[in-house]
Amino acid sequence: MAESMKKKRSFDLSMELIVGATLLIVILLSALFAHQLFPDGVDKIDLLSRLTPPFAKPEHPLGSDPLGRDVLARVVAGGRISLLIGVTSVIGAVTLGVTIGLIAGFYRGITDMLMMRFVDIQLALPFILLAITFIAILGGSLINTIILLIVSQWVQYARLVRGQVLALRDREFILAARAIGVKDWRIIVQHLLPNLTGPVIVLMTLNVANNILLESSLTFLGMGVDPTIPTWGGMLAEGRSYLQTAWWVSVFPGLAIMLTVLGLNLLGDWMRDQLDPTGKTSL
Amino acid sequence: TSQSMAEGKLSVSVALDPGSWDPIDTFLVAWGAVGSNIFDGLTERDTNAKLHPGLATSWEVLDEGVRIRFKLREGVKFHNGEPFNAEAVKFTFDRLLGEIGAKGPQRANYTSVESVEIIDDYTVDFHLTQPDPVLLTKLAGYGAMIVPPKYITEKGEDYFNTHPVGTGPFSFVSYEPKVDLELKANPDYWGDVAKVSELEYRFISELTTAVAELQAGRLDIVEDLPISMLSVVKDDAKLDVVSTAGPTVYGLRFNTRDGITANKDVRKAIVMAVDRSTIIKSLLAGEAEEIASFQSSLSFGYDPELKPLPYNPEEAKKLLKAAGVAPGTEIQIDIRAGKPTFNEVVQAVGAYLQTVGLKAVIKPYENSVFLNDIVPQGKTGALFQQSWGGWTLDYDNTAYLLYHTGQKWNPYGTDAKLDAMLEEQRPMTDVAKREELLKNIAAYVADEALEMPLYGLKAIYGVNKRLEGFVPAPDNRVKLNTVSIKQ
Amino acid sequence: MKESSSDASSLIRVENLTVAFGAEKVVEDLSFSVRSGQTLAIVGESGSGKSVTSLSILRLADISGAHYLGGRILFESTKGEQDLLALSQQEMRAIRGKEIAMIFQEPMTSLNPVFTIGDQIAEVLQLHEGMARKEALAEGVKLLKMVRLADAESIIGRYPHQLSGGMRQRVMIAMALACRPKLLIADEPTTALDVTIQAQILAILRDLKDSLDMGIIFITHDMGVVAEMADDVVVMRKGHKVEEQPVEAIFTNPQHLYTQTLLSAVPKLGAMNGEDFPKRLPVSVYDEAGAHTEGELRVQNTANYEAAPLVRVEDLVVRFNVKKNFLGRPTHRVHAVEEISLDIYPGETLALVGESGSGKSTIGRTIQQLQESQAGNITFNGKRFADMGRGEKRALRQKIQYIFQDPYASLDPRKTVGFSIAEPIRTHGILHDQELIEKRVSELLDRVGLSASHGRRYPHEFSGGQRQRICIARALASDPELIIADEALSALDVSVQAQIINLFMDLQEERGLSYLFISHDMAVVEQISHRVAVLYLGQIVEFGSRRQVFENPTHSYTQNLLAAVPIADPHQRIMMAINEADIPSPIRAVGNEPARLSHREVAPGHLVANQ
Amino acid sequence: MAGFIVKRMLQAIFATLIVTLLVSYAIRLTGDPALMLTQGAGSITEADLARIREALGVNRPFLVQYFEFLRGMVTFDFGKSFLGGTSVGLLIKGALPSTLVLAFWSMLVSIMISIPLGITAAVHRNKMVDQVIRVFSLVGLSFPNFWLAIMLVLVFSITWNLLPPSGMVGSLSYIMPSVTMGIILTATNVRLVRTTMLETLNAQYIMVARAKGLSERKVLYKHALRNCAIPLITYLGLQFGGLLGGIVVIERVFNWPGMGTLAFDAVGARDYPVLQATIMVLSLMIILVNLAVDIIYGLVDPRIRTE
Ligand SMILES: Nc1ncnc2c1ncn2[C@@H]1O[C@H](COP(=O)(O)OP(=O)(O)OP(=O)(O)O)[C@@H](O)[C@H]1O
Ligand SMILES: Nc1ncnc2c1ncn2[C@@H]1O[C@H](COP(=O)(O)OP(=O)(O)OP(=O)(O)O)[C@@H](O)[C@H]1O
Ligand SMILES: [Mg+2]
Ligand SMILES: [Mg+2]
Ligand code: NI
Repeated sequence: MAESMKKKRSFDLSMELIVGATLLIVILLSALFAHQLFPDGVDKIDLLSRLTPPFAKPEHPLGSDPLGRDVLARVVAGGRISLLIGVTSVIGAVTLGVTIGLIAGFYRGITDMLMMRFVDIQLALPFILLAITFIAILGGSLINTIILLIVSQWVQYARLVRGQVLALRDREFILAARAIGVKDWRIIVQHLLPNLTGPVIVLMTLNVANNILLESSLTFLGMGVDPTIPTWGGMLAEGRSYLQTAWWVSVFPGLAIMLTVLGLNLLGDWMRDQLDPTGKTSL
Repeated sequence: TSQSMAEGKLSVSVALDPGSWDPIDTFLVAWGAVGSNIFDGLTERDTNAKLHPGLATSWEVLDEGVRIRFKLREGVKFHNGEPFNAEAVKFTFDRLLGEIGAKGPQRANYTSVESVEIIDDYTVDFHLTQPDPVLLTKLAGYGAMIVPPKYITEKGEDYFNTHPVGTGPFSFVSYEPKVDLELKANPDYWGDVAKVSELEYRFISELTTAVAELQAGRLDIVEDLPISMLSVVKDDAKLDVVSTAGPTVYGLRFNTRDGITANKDVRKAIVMAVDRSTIIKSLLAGEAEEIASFQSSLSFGYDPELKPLPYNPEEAKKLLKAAGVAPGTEIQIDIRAGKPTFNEVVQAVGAYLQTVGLKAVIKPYENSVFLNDIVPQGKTGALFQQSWGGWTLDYDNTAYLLYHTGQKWNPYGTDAKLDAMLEEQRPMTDVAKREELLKNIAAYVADEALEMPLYGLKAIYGVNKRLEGFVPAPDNRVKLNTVSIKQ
Repeated sequence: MKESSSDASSLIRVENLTVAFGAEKVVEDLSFSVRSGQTLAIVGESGSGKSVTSLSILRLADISGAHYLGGRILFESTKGEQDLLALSQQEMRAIRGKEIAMIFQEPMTSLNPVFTIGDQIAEVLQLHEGMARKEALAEGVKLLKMVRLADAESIIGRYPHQLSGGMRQRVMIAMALACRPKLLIADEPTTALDVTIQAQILAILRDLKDSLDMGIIFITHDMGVVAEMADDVVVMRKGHKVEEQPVEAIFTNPQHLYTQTLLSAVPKLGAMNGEDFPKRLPVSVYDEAGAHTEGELRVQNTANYEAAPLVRVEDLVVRFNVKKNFLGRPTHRVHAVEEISLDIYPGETLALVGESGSGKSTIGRTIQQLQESQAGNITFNGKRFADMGRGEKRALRQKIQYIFQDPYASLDPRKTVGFSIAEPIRTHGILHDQELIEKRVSELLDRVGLSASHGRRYPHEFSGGQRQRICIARALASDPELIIADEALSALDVSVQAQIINLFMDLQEERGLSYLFISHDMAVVEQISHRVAVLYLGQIVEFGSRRQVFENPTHSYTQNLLAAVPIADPHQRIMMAINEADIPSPIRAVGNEPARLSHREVAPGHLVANQ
Repeated sequence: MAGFIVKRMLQAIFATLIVTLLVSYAIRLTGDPALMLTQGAGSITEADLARIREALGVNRPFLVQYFEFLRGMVTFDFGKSFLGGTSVGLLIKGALPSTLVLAFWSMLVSIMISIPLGITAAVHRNKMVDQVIRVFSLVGLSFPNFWLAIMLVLVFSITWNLLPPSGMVGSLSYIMPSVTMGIILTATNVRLVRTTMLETLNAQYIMVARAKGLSERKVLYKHALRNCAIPLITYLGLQFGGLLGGIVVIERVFNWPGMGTLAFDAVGARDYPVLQATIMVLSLMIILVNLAVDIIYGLVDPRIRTE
């Protein structure tokens, strides 16, 4: 019975977990092994068969883009950079934002004041300016793109979390923990954090999608990656002026993002449910 | 800004709001499109880009090219009723070259003018500091548009910015910054009086939006139609695509100073590796012409005999091998971000380079950073984007700025021979001899392979079929007084 | 008296009800009935399914995940007899609040924290009586006055967290009575009330029952209250009804062995007359093996008055701002604690009794450093709080443990109760080895009468009494020197209560533990405390040894208090009259300070406030 | 409360000063407006540039320029755009209302849709309705905003010719931009409402509310919603701030003359006066929104002390 209290309970094997995890694993694996899946290369340009509609030619099952590249291959390979940017930037922003939000909300007073004014300032800075300055000073690269996204998004988490902490910090079970003498950081990590995950998870999954899309606007500002390297955001942006004539150029990468976000959301919901025992019985 | 098309009202999209309608404040093409219908210059270019009289009826070049005498058109009035005369011309140029002009960018183009002298009410002499072969063309340019002296003096500069008055076919009605500018026909116009009563310019920065407005029948003309949207307009029964050869040329310049591209053979190989005609046919839907030098066929100094380096990947490979370039060598191409068509072209170029064993890496930069820092400071990769408006339609204005040592757009090259040629043609008043020399320069540059000339883009317009008499202008400065609306 | 079997004229008939959570049946084959004007008391073991049964009647149990495996609940509604189990939630809505109202067990978590008291009471009236808001609020004030809340006009505008436990409970009662329901389900409605107010409330309920011909299902652990109120009694254990009898018969002639053990465990006021010290009593336990008695009788002479006091509270003042003007300056304050001084000696149990809202919890919370004080000193082991560093203050939190009045609210809903119990052990590094910690946790669970497997469950999966025991286990986990027990036994059935009392006493004996015991149950106080402080409106009105206070109550409030204690004998009903007098209020305008009471010593150590 | 607001106002002004200082400084690091102005010019000499810089006043020390800007602000003189010399005040007067109106309608659309949907999903957790709502909200999340915008234009303006595809002309033109933005915001808000609702639905006071016989609507929209309002309000505040800054892409697709485009174009053209003033106005507003959110915290949840 040692395990009885250590692991709250064995995780439920719900539909959400199965579908979500499967989706993400498939997307991830195919992105990683895109070059094995498409031995001809994912960026082979063929100007003579540009804008082939989907299902028309066997070599381009999902059609081809304005440069005659295979949409399917690019969508599959596009996950690499997109997921890298989308996921790492969100993880970074969440870590930073949640920490600061927790601290500001828990300690209130001057800490809160300083941090929240900082947040105000950061929120008021327009993203493009931040981006352009960032490039001007640090130069454009993948790492810098990720850092930029983290820098520009942590504030959202900080405010969100702080708001909830304000509501939770005077609740009786937090008082109870204090009465026991639990150290502040443990109260924060063990009691506050699990009680405010829901909205954070929602915002996280939103921002993963958001950042995948943002990557393409960063290209516009000179911060993105080489346009020949496929990314979902880049493909969507490329397809923008072809929406009326060649919908497939942007719809398939859009679908890829959707499936990813679906997977992440399902996992997020599942995680939320794991963390929230109320409304369920563990019998 | 009414929603329905009032009878006789033309709506035209303009990509952005120049903010001021004063001719000396800007270089934006957007201004040209609008300003050409409000203002006139002494000279004028027609839709074939040929120069002919505007507010000046004739001129002669005197004193070895340092004095030009203009005969002015009589009986012309500004929209406010103020007469046009020699005084207005002098006022215009005194203003441009004086304190007011000093604050704006246009003056730089007219520094060869030393002073304007009134001979009589309808005759003026331009005194030049040195002969300027392009000056007559430049007099058709924005900065030289003739402005009303009394109006400006009375109302002040700021008022003039937002309430322009000229001698052109349309006169000012109202202006809402970032939204639209409304004009009405000028019944007293000295040329063909406009056939529509109202003209509205709407500022629409997003071309897909402009096309949607065109499709919805709320715009009559959209300029600079993107290639990617050509078929949308073509497929619409109500709309037409109209295009004409334009002065704008696109290419990739080489870093001739460092790296593998310091080697002329390598540069040639790179040029030969790219099948430019296929790019034009497929990616540009044929709406472009192949070029051999950095000028369009409209340009003075254009040599139809000069042929671009042929597409020959085998030869290219050989040259590269001979130059000791290892297969898989990386080659960076710097471009301006946010130009979708060129972006596609460059990716295609990259793919062609791949076939000869070079690995192209494309690096986009924000516009301003690219133009202010990367190119002038010589921080580019082996290749970098060069697009050139060429609005003076004179190769000098391109070649001197692109190839002469120390010029802003020439961060790498120092070629004494080329410098000498460029300097030599400048003061030449003998048109034929100068043209010959310009052709030689073009040939020399092509032989040195200082750049990979890609294409000259046509000026492409999307037009509602209900318009009659629309003639596309190569330089966006469409004069709309000839256009009427079919009932 | 009246026959208890289900007859056709009954208001509600529960027939063969079986309710389950998941696979576990928590109520099985339960039948009983209530007529109009009848009070049926349900008593029984904590966790025996009493609350679940009430929630099933309102059809709220299924919303929180229960399944009805069988049975019918026939209710004589205005529309005729209906099987509540067969109604839709939509149809139930017309019945809830209007025809059947319920007073929930845990008042803290039952009030919506973000709405004012007024809003929450007015809501029912607006809904069922079609009153306008203003009218409803005015009626709300009347209801609050009826349940003996001081300053009803001001309470209408306050929020639940600004009220004491007993005040909240009375708000809940007022809310349930608002529409004069035909059937009232009262789930331990008076646990947080002092006996004088309790007597008042019981009188009001009786009065309403008679005038409205209301049926009452009264769930309680207090056998005195049962004797006072009930016509009939159902005794439950482990989801089953073990016995049903008229109230006299239950007390005089209990049939089932469980009922007998239950009754024998009831503490009786006055049972300790003539004793100087508290006593540990043997407790009769009923389990699968039958009834037997456990433990020995022992005099609890553990208090060490020779030593320096463990805790010394001097002139403590705590006030809350309740009204502010536009500039944020307070205009009215609650004088929760006014210059209170008391000592707690090692090995001593000091009981704090007094009116609901008189500042008992506030004193406890201040000692536990959960509440700032406006003036006064608290000293622990000779050192003043004010002189302690952060580390010392934190260490103090191992030595002093607090059992909150509302156990549900004080447990983290996202943590298993095992985690919560283990937390003090981990926090203070008492044990490091995971195995050992778990062993200790199951030991603790066992000592409070729960099983080790309960450790894996979450707080919402327990009954009220079970949650309270979890909080007790948590308080014991860190080997404290002082436990502040705020109504720690109120939700427990008498048998479990007796066991926990013995546990407390054993620990005191073994380790010299001190208790600050806040309670309304005078009989329990009499049994376990060494000294007693009686509080009234934030001040001490009487203070002395257990014997002094109980055998020679001098202050009139103390006398009232003792007189109001219900006796577990249906033949000795007190039948208090409804008190219509004004209720004194602790709220005062700024500047209008209450008069300080002066004390006289009527016997050595026996202080009584001058009146 | 009054003291708190005054204190926060002062902090807001201070923060705004810092924002504008940062912005003014940053923009000067990234490019020269003289070069941008003369971009189309062929022969530009250093002397020409110096002349223009002087005319624009950007050759002076940074702090001098900054203080001059501040002085202008105090007297409500926002300066003139580098691009054509249009009065910046006029530009902002044109753009701010369009942005505010769009932001307002978008928020309204989103709130009207997302709260009922989110609550429905939470109540029917893991049932069919819930799954459908969740998947639909994902569609809104994962397609870029311009995609939806263009699609709406294609359908409603080009195919059906019901609504003007762009511009701010008449009430009809408000529909598509606000709906587009509204839908995009809704995607997240639905999910946020759903999660936060799930956390409160099992609270005891919800059961009590039901026991009172309240209608399910009252239980959910009054008792439950208010208890999960904190994260919602925080996020709505963030969204509103974001909308004030303008969703440049949407503004461009609908040719909506708003603050976002103004700021974006100003950055592109290195038009310092426009950018500084725009940011000043925006940051003040965003900070005020945050202040409002903090005040609302105290109002919706009495346990949060605003001070
Ligand atoms: N939501 C739930 N999930 C699982 N089990 C539950 C739930 N609610 C109650 N139980 C279990 O049902 C049983 C009966 O609980 P109930 O609340 O009816 O007890 P009770 O008789 O009211 O006890 P107490 O006097 O302690 O309040 C208990 O064992 C409890 O653990
Ligand atoms: N946070 C608060 N804000 C305002 N008033 C408060 C607050 N907390 C407690 N009070 C008031 O202080 C007084 C004392 O409350 P306390 O909880 O100490 O009473 P108590 O003696 O424990 O009563 P009970 O037996 O009912 O629990 C009450 O009048 C209560 O309304
Ligand atoms: Mg119960
Ligand atoms: Mg209390
Ligand atoms: Ni074990």
